[in-house]
Amino acid sequence: MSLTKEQIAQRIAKEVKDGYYVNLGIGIPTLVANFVRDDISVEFQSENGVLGMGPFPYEGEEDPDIINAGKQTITTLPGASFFDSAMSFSMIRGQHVHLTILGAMEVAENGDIANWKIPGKMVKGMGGAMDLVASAENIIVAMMHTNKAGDSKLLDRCTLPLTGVGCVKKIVTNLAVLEVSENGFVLKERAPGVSVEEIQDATLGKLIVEGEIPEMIL
Amino acid sequence: MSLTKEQIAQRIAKEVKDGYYVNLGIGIPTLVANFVRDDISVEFQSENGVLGMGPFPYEGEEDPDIINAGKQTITTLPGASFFDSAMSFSMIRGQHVHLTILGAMEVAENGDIANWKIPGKMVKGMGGAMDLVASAENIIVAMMHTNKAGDSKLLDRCTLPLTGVGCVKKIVTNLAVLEVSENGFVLKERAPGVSVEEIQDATLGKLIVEGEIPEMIL
Amino acid sequence: MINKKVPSATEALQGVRDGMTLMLGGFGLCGIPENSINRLVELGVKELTCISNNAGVDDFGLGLLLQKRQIKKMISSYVGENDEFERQMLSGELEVDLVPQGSLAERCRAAQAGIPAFFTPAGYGTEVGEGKESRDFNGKMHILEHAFEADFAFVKAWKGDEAGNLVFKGTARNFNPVMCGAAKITVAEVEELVPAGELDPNSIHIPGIFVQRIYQGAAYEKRIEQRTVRKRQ
Amino acid sequence: MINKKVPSATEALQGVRDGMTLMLGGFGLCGIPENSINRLVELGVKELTCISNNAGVDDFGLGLLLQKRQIKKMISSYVGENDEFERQMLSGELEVDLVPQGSLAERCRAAQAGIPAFFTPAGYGTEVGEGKESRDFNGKMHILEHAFEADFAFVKAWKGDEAGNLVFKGTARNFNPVMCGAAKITVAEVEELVPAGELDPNSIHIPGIFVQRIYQGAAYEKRIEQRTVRKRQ
Repeated sequence: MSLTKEQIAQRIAKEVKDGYYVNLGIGIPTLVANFVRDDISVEFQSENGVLGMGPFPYEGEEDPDIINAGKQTITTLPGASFFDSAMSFSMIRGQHVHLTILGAMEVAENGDIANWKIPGKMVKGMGGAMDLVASAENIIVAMMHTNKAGDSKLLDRCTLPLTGVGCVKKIVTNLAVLEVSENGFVLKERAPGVSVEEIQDATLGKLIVEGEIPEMIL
Repeated sequence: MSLTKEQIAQRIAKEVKDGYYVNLGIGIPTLVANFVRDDISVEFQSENGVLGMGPFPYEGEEDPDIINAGKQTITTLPGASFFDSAMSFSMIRGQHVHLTILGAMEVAENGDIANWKIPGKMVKGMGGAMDLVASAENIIVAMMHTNKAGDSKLLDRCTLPLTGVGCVKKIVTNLAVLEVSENGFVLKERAPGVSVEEIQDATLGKLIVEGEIPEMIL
Repeated sequence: MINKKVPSATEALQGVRDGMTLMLGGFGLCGIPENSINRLVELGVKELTCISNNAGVDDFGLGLLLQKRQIKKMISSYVGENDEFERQMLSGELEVDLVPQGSLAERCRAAQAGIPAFFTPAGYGTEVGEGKESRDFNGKMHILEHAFEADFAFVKAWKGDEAGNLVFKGTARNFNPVMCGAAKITVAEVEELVPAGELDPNSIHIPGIFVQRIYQGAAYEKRIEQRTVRKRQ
Repeated sequence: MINKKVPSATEALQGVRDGMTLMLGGFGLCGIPENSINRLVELGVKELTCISNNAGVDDFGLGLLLQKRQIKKMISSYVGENDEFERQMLSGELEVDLVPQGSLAERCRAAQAGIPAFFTPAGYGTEVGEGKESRDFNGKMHILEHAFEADFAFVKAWKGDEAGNLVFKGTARNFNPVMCGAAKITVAEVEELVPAGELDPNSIHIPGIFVQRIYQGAAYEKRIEQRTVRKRQ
């Protein structure tokens, strides 16, 4: 049974380690914050200029001057700080942020990622995604294994305009956990009840299956 | 009669205009602050990280955390600010400082300046001088016309290692006010009682004398 | 103290003309120079090139300038949330140059700092890197990006003093500080304008040297783009 | 909140070894990491390369490391005021790389910001520019300067919290902020270490993400290099 978006986030939360500064993209990645173990210390960075984000404010306590990169009103936790956009991207480009979690339209077996532009459709822009993927040492892509048309999003080569080259290290989808190796996507875990064959069928890029593939533990 | 160092500073102070941010080097330039008209608004920047420098502190009020680029204890005026070294040189390199006044060992008729190194002698370093001369739109050199050996410091070509190329616009010495043009040093003013011939004798680089040269008014 | 205070947006925007390149602070609708934008609408200047992370919404922020067809070109990182923008872009009326957000910030900061160009990994191997010089540093490819050039920068701060010193609040800081001093003339509007000496010199985000004109904004709507809250238990 | 607090300089300097490259904040004797320097002397690590605007005086600051011949190379903008320095430099024991002050600061900041290289006009046409790539931008020549690489950065702040957030005081700020996050490990010593949440998030000069270890300095001498005063009238 394939994972829900919440479950994808839940599985990714296990990749968040004590002491990590983490940048979460919009969509599934945002949900990861809800599942991080509370016995570890993690700080969330938002590229519009805040470190140490907390939960949404209580009704009536929204401050228009305190938002996240999704333009949502937020709160901050003790130890938080605000800074300008240049310093924010110093954190990202300078690899001070340990982990970037973001969505994608396509990922290629060489680690290329496309998540910002569909030719012929309205292009909203890349925001901070190109800086994030080009800089982060540790990028996890959170996405559905296939698109709405049922086509695989894990390809031998991206067909859409790229966001970054050779940068994705790990992918968590509704079907599987995969790592990007020199030779292709290495299948590491299956969603509970999902077979290797189902994953193979949904993967257009080269899938490497070595030995027994365990089911994920959420 | 040639000018004293104080008088050189006094003459240069006339070049400081209302609304100017000014960086003063060590030595004669530092004295300029004492002679700026008090009916104009000027702010002094020190490259170690302060804008809006005031006078020295009263005895007993020295703060080791508040110094200028000469490492002297100072005070600040209302409207002052402190900032880091990168931002300080953003002000300088970004040409936000309007006027830089500094000393020199040699100036060449093409505007080259040498003021940081004498081969064979202990070299202390250029400090911020190379950034200042390479960046400033408006540089005035304050110096004696000749060195202690009596040799001219206004040359056709610098003999010492350069601090910057083609950057000096104006020179105020104990003998004269000169501007650097494409063709050489243009004599603009004489120190009171100093003749054009005396200035010519003390100038090794090409001196351009056009028309009557007025005496400076201090 | 060099006094930068002007009475209002009218004086602050003196000299803005058709065809100019403007920088405008803010992220989304947060920290945008509301009063300067309103004045730009009043002035009716046209053919503007605007460097701004976003393009506002239909009826607020830069959307107001788009409604009146005052913008020729946008240089931004993200431009959703705006139907009029989309219409003008798809019809070819509006030119759009999309720049990665970090490069956008750094290109402003480079202009402020007198750095004409710098290398960044962002955009290498993508459309953004096409036609740009690229180079390997420590085994990683980078592209050369250039400082922006602009005529006016319009920024919004929380507090400011007559010397032009600025203090920002929360994430309304964003692009505002990096645009100060990045254009020929920087105009700051503030929620509260105080006499010189009232701001702690240690806590000033942008020293007045980067600001040519400062004025107190007449009013601030501070519209929230995505109101997200949690229920009290 | 990620806790960066360590009990003392002993723990903060764990891992410092012979031959490493260190960044040290401060301008003259103002804002130098006194406690970390003292600990470096105690550790007796040798063959150090030190990136620091100045080299202290004979018996204070980096002069203490020079006295014990712990420094192999200095990368600085100005190194007067120190007889032992002069002796070692003239005898060839000490290697010295002189860098314009603004380039020194920007090369630190570039390391912090993940910018591998940038163009600056400083030093063009001088010894500093020799052997470096140069290029014309807008009719002015610039040279390409590279980000520093360092193992440890030692900085000193006025206040800090357990999350590693730093606030500096007066001109003791200088090079300290630009070195934070510019080395593999940044060690901050502070005059006052407070719990997370006590510093205003709006007034933090350096967010804790740039700092790996923070400790309260045991004592501060804060020696004044040039005491200049005026008489009371």
